[in-house]
Amino acid sequence: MKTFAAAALLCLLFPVSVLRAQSSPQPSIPQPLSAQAASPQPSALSPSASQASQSDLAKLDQRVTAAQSSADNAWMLVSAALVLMMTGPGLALFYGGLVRQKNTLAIMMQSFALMALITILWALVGYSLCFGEGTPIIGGFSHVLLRGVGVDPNADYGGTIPQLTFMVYQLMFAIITPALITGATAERMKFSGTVMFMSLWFLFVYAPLAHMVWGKGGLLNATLGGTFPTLDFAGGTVVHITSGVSALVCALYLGKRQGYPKEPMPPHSLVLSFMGACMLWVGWFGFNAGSALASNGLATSAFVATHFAAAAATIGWLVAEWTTRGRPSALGAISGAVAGLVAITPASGFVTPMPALVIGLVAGVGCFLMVTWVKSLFGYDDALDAFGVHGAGGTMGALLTGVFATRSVQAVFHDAQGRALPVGWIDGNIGQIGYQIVGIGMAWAFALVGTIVLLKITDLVVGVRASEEQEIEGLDLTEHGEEAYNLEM
Amino acid sequence: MKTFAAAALLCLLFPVSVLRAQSSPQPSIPQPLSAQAASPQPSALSPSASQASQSDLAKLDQRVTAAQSSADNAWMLVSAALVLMMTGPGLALFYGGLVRQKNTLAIMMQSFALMALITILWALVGYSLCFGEGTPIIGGFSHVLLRGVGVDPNADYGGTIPQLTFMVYQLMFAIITPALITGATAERMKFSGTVMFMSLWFLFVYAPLAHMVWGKGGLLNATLGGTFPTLDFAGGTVVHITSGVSALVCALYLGKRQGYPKEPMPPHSLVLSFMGACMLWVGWFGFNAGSALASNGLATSAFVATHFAAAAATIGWLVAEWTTRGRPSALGAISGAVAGLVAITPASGFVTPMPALVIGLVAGVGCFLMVTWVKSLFGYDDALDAFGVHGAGGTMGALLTGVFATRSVQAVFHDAQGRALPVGWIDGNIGQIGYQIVGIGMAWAFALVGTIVLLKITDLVVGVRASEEQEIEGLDLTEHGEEAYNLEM
Amino acid sequence: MKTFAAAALLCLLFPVSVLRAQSSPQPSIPQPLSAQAASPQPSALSPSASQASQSDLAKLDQRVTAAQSSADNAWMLVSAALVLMMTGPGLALFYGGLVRQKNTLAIMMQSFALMALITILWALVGYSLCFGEGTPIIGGFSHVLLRGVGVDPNADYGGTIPQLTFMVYQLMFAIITPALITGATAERMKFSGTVMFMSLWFLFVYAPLAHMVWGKGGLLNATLGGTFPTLDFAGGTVVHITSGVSALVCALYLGKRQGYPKEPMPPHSLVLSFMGACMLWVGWFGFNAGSALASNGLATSAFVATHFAAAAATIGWLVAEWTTRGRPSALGAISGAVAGLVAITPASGFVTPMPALVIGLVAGVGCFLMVTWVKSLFGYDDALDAFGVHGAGGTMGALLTGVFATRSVQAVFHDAQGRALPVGWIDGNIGQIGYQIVGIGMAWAFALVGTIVLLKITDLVVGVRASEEQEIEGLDLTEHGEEAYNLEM
Amino acid sequence: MKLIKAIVRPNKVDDVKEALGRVSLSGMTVTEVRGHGKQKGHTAIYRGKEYDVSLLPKMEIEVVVADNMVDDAVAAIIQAARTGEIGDGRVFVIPVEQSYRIRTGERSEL
Amino acid sequence: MKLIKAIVRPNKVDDVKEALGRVSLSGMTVTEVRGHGKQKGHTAIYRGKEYDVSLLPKMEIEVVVADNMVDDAVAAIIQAARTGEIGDGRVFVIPVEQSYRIRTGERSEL
Amino acid sequence: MKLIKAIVRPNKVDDVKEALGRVSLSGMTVTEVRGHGKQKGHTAIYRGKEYDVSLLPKMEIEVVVADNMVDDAVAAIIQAARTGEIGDGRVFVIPVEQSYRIRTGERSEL
Ligand SMILES: Nc1ncnc2c1ncn2[C@@H]1O[C@H](COP(=O)(O)OP(=O)(O)O)[C@@H](O)[C@H]1O
Ligand SMILES: Nc1ncnc2c1ncn2[C@@H]1O[C@H](COP(=O)(O)OP(=O)(O)O)[C@@H](O)[C@H]1O
Ligand SMILES: Nc1ncnc2c1ncn2[C@@H]1O[C@H](COP(=O)(O)OP(=O)(O)O)[C@@H](O)[C@H]1O
Repeated sequence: MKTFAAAALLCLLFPVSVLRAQSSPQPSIPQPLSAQAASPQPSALSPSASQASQSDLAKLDQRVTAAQSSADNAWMLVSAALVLMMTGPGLALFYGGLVRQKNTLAIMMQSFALMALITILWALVGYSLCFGEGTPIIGGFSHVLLRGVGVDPNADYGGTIPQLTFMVYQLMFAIITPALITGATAERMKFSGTVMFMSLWFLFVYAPLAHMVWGKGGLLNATLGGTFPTLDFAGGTVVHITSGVSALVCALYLGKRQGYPKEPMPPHSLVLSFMGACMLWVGWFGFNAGSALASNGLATSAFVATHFAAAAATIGWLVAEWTTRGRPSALGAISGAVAGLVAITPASGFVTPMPALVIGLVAGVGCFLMVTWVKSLFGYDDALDAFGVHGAGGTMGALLTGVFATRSVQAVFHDAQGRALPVGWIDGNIGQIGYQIVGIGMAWAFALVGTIVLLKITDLVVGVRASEEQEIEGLDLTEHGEEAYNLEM
Repeated sequence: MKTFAAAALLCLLFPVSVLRAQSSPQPSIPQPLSAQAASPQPSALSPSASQASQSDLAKLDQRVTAAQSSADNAWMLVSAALVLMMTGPGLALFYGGLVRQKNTLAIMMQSFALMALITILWALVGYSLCFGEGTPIIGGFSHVLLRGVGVDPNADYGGTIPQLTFMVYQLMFAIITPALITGATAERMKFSGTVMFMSLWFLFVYAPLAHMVWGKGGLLNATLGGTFPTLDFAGGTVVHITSGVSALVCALYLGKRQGYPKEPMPPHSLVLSFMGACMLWVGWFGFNAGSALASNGLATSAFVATHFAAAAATIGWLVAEWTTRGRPSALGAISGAVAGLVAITPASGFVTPMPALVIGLVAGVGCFLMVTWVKSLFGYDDALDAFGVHGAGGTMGALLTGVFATRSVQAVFHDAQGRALPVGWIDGNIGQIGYQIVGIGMAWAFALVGTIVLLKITDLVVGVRASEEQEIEGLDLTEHGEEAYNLEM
Repeated sequence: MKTFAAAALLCLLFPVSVLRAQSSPQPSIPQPLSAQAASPQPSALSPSASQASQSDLAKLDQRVTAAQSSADNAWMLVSAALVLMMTGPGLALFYGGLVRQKNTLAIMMQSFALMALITILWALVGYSLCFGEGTPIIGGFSHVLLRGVGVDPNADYGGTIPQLTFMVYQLMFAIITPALITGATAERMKFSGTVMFMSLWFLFVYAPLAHMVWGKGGLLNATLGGTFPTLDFAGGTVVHITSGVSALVCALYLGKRQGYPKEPMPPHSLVLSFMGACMLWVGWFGFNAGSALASNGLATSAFVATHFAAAAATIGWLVAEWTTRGRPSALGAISGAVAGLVAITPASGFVTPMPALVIGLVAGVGCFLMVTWVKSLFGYDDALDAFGVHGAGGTMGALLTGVFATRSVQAVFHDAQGRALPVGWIDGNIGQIGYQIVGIGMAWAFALVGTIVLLKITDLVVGVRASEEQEIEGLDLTEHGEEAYNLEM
Repeated sequence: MKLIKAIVRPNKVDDVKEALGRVSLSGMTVTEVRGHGKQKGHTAIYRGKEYDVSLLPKMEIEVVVADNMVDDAVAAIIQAARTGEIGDGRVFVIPVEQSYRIRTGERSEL
Repeated sequence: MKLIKAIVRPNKVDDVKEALGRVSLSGMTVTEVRGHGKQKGHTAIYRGKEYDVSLLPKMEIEVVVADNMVDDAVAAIIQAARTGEIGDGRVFVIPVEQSYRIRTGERSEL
Repeated sequence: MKLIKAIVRPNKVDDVKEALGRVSLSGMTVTEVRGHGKQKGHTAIYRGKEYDVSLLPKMEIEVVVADNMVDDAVAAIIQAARTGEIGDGRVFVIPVEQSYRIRTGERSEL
């Protein structure tokens, strides 16, 4: 707790020192932002001439650029909001409903605290580590304190939208990723331990992975000069494999909850989980279709693939459940949907609608097997199945992206003459599967090693596991001094 | 259940057969989608010439088209997401809160399963049946498996947005329509029966109606060459009358719930219903304003009409309740809002703000009477008032559309010289009322006959009504093996 | 109740009288709205000429204007929907969870009723009073019944979007402002009293303040010719100070709840409050970034500032709580977030990201002190801390706007040569602090005096405080004849 | 004086209340409980993990009556709560030594 | 030994707990119940359908005490729970034959 | 016949149910309660206002058994519910004078 307080103090102090840098007009915002489009602009035309002059055209051209930017910016701001909604309330409710009543606020609080914490870290150094210029493994410090991040577009990252938009959109991804891990540590990890571990994990696992896959010159980047071009449209490896695999490590490190698996630990409110799942589905349109970074046909295509995969995975899980257990359940339906959404994430900007259905079906059935069969086989206590859904689903999706990606949706590779080359196996490029495996392997390795090391450090400094008594009384009361419901009055 | 398993198997198998068709670049997506706007585009200007050339202008023109498309696409993607949100979590919560606790997950599950099921059917044949070329009654098979549905716009359906966007937007309507019916069958219909009935209903009632009203050459289409030009901007007849009337038939066919009306069956959580109603209200902006298929003034106008009608209907219901029952209730407020939203749906793109208030008021008071007075007069058990709100409200709205539609909002009809002709009664075209009645009659007829036949078939094949014991124990446990809340631990 | 019934009757009657005015094509909507962009438009080019003519360019220019408008309109419609979502379900849930179970529906119902009620008042006279031409204190009646409010932009208020869009967007602000006050009157104010008081308050406190700050020629307007240029981007004074200060007055006037502060009155469901807070956070992007009235860089900048302040305030409150109380709570986290969102509201369109963090931190710690320390010092019963968060946070934010506003974000002031002048203190204009104080003072004064007078009137006419018995039994049952949960069946 | 403790199906509470009213007994206290007996329970499955839901929802009705009212009260309850199916519940009669009305503070004979 | 069963208003639980503490009784078990008696109920209306809400929220406090403590305990409860309005509730005293403390497993005299 | 009223920790209900089953007792009624005793409570703080959460969640198990089963039942409960930590709960034995099975309407000896 001391450590946290110190970190917090730092937060309280830092801005004073950076205000000066910020207070004078930033070089990256040479024009007042409002100049762009807020008021009706004079026509570009010189009314007298009957022949259009080049300068008239130039003015018009600028206005077109502004209109295109406004259109894309509208979609990206909405997408950013949708992705934030995925964490809070989406994921918080989804997880909150799955735990026992006495730990409801504790798990929801973790998602919420990460919304705040990662935002601060992102502003300080996170964005720079992910998208600043750097090595193939990690970005540099060029954008520390968001230096140079203004309303001008950055051609590498969404050339039609303000870089600030890109920055805040990517932040939302950085928030949800660690929040996913809390599904594995639920009901027994200390809040102080969670805060410290997640901060470290964000800096040392998420940031490198994000840079490698999406950063210019990143080792695994497919379009901006990586050595091993891995396809990951919206975060199958960066978000889901890293969080899912780390979740598994956390579950193993922390050990089982008191009484697991003997005692029944049914979800305290599937209604909450249901709401959360619906919001995840809706929010995921921002996550995947937003990853087009523009409001174009690619965004639509990703939107459709996302929806189709979620639907097919729901059906897949339900049929598997109905067949093997005799009854299809609401928890099965929502779990299936999330599995499908996870699996389509890396593929969403590369595949046509029908393959999206296939990816969804595979993920639905596959994650059902992971959660019901593999988990009980190995006996680890991944409380809310963060690994079973995100780790497994993310891995399936990353592989299937290599199978189904096609240049008809996005021409990722070109030959010397600029002609589109085949992208995935079905498109004629079987070698892509190899790159996908490299990407998957890298994500697994980083997550495994990073999580063990950082958990150990956290354990030594503030401790990770709540006391037995806390676990029995519930973390809501003992860690946060609250109860989720006080219905008796 | 066997039937369902077979259908599911089909789902599992079909994609294999269609992958080949999808794997090669689709003719409808000749350009990679991403080419459209993702990266900053070079200026259209040849820098040397001082006179603007025609080819410069042509390039600029293309960019303007792209910007317009991006703008409209941004709004339409958001609208699609909003309409999905109406079903899940919106409607699921609204209905989920109104049932007794023991049936909460069962009813929510039905909405969720329809999100998945209808999506699959839509991809396979549904879109084609609704919007493929065909007869005046039903579309054909030209778009089966979404053949020919790519990022190029279809001039008939949203000429500025990718056809894929239109496809997925319309899908969301197809999802919510059968979901509305579950309000009448709540607490006593088997899940297998629901799945089978809704699949059939979607194919044989919804698809023809959607084609007739919105499809090119559809019998009732007002702008694309129908014989009886019925005005239905966002689905008063297609969505609300069909679902509401079918709901009534279902309620009558299934019979009353055990103990109805003697036993008290109060809503188990009006908090859930409240949340759901709010999400319906917000989502309805996507439903109605999105039906402009563009981000233009018409969208705004529909947005305003929608909001105003919801507000007025809330007031209408509350005043009626306050006057006749002595107290205004939260359930009354949210029921009123939904009634207003239903009634304005067909009118939203044709009326100015003040008439929208009138339509809302009428619907608020009218549906209050339906639900409190007419229902208890006839004694049918429309459990959650799907008919009382959607059937009745939809019918009122469709009629009032004929009264208040005006060319100042949308010039639907033109004379030979292209001058706008009057649209509704108040605009000078009393005859429109007649067409509205034709449309209403057609929707009622289709819904009545179709539902009886399909229910009968479903009943013979898998059965529709849950057993007495299931009903007493609750469908959550007996049909899905779950409980909504497990608070005691 | 009689009074309300009369008012309601009025609502029922008025539209008949205004239909005629509306039924003929409005002068403000000379073109059918749909003409703007719904269908693919013919290219602007005359294909034969090789030189681009001025008229070609003019056509293109119009299309660019349309595209820009569509882009901005897309964002503004979404923003309007988001701001409505802030009230319902956002605020309703936030407040609904904080009260005791027996008053849950009553408080949620107040938010919902205001969604309906204010909409009607807005259509009748409210919009006109706020944004119609008038005196420096209040607008006139030029837009009564929305006369002249059509799809054409109003150059003063969002020059690129239909005035109808601006109208409905602003309406959403008018809805949430009185709804905020209900946090102070919770659990003891009569519904009829609430309805009457809020109607009056909207007309006599909100409307003048909105006009003074945002209306053309308003006394405090910074960009459209006010005498005392107060900076308030999205409503720190207009929304939060007015509602927060009025809330304090209401709390004092009504007196304490029965048993306060001796009896424990813990929040009945922090899960609901948590959901509500998340929706407030997400919705606030529409509130603040939407206040750019366009989808430009300024919108992005406000979006980022909003998110950053919420995050920093969450951390601020949590650290304060952790330090002084030993445990950080979920209620603390969400309260902090709301405090940060409140404080950044006036500043969001004027400050860069780092100062936004500072404003958030200050508000988080400041409001924590208000709510835990100042409140118990003075002993008033501001049930849900409407004053402690909105009044105090709004005041801090308005002041800090004067400190951190910078022309690099928005060039509000210009010299004769059109060069941007410094805006806030840090930018070199210490005098702005003075104007901010004037604005704050005016808002406090209006709210204080207005609320006392209107409360007194309401008290005399229908009464404001529920009876002792009602309070004990709960307002849900006694005022609305309902219970929030009926779980036992 | 006796305390009659009846465990009945949740949907029978209203009927029992009415039946007691008919024998002029209006005071009663009702509690949500879960019961286990001969009635078979259900199996719930959450992500493959099975749980026995063998404690089924019941309502417990407590009525304190004068000794001479016991038989009438028991008969009324049984008649109103019976469906004839397994799971109908039990009635227990327990001795009560004293009874007070809080409002008046006096020892009452009901 | 006696079981004292007190049905009180929900907002009186804390007061009763304190009052019992003052006579050195700290063990107790509390249950949410709904009660019906002289106090008039309410009518709830959901979409026009009326429901009688005549079972009002109460709390049942159970305290097992040694015989010689019964009078003190009852007096303490009555004093703390009384408002004088209809609906204050009842106190019943029921004989207890044996009492065990689970932790130690031994039969206790409290 | 006796009513055995056992107040146990919430997570011990299943164990107690099993233990009673082993001595051939299957009928029982379970209620969610909150208990106060030696076990120390918690403090909850909502926006700076402190609340004593000294009533901790417990489960009350009621079993009516024939006189000769009382000792076995009590022993089974105690063994199954004991953790040895403060807060394990109590078992009370209360006399029952009559017992009826609603389904058959007849007075039963269990
Ligand atoms: N021995 C008992 N002690 C306490 N409660 C009992 C006992 N036996 C039955 N019950 C209660 O009675 C309910 C009905 O009992 P059950 O055996 O299922 O049906 P029936 O009484 O119709 O045979 C149970 O759910 C339980 O609550
Ligand atoms: N005969 C009874 N048996 C069990 N509980 C009773 C009985 N009479 C009253 N109660 C309980 O006492 C509560 C208060 O009783 P009521 O008659 O309303 O008020 P008062 O006791 O002040 O006259 C009731 O709600 C009920 O829970
Ligand atoms: N005198 C009593 N009357 C009724 N219930 C009691 C009494 N004493 C204890 N209890 C119940 O037993 C529970 C456990 O008691 P406690 O003193 O905390 O632990 P232990 O019995 O292990 O010493 C309490 O929470 C309460 O529900």
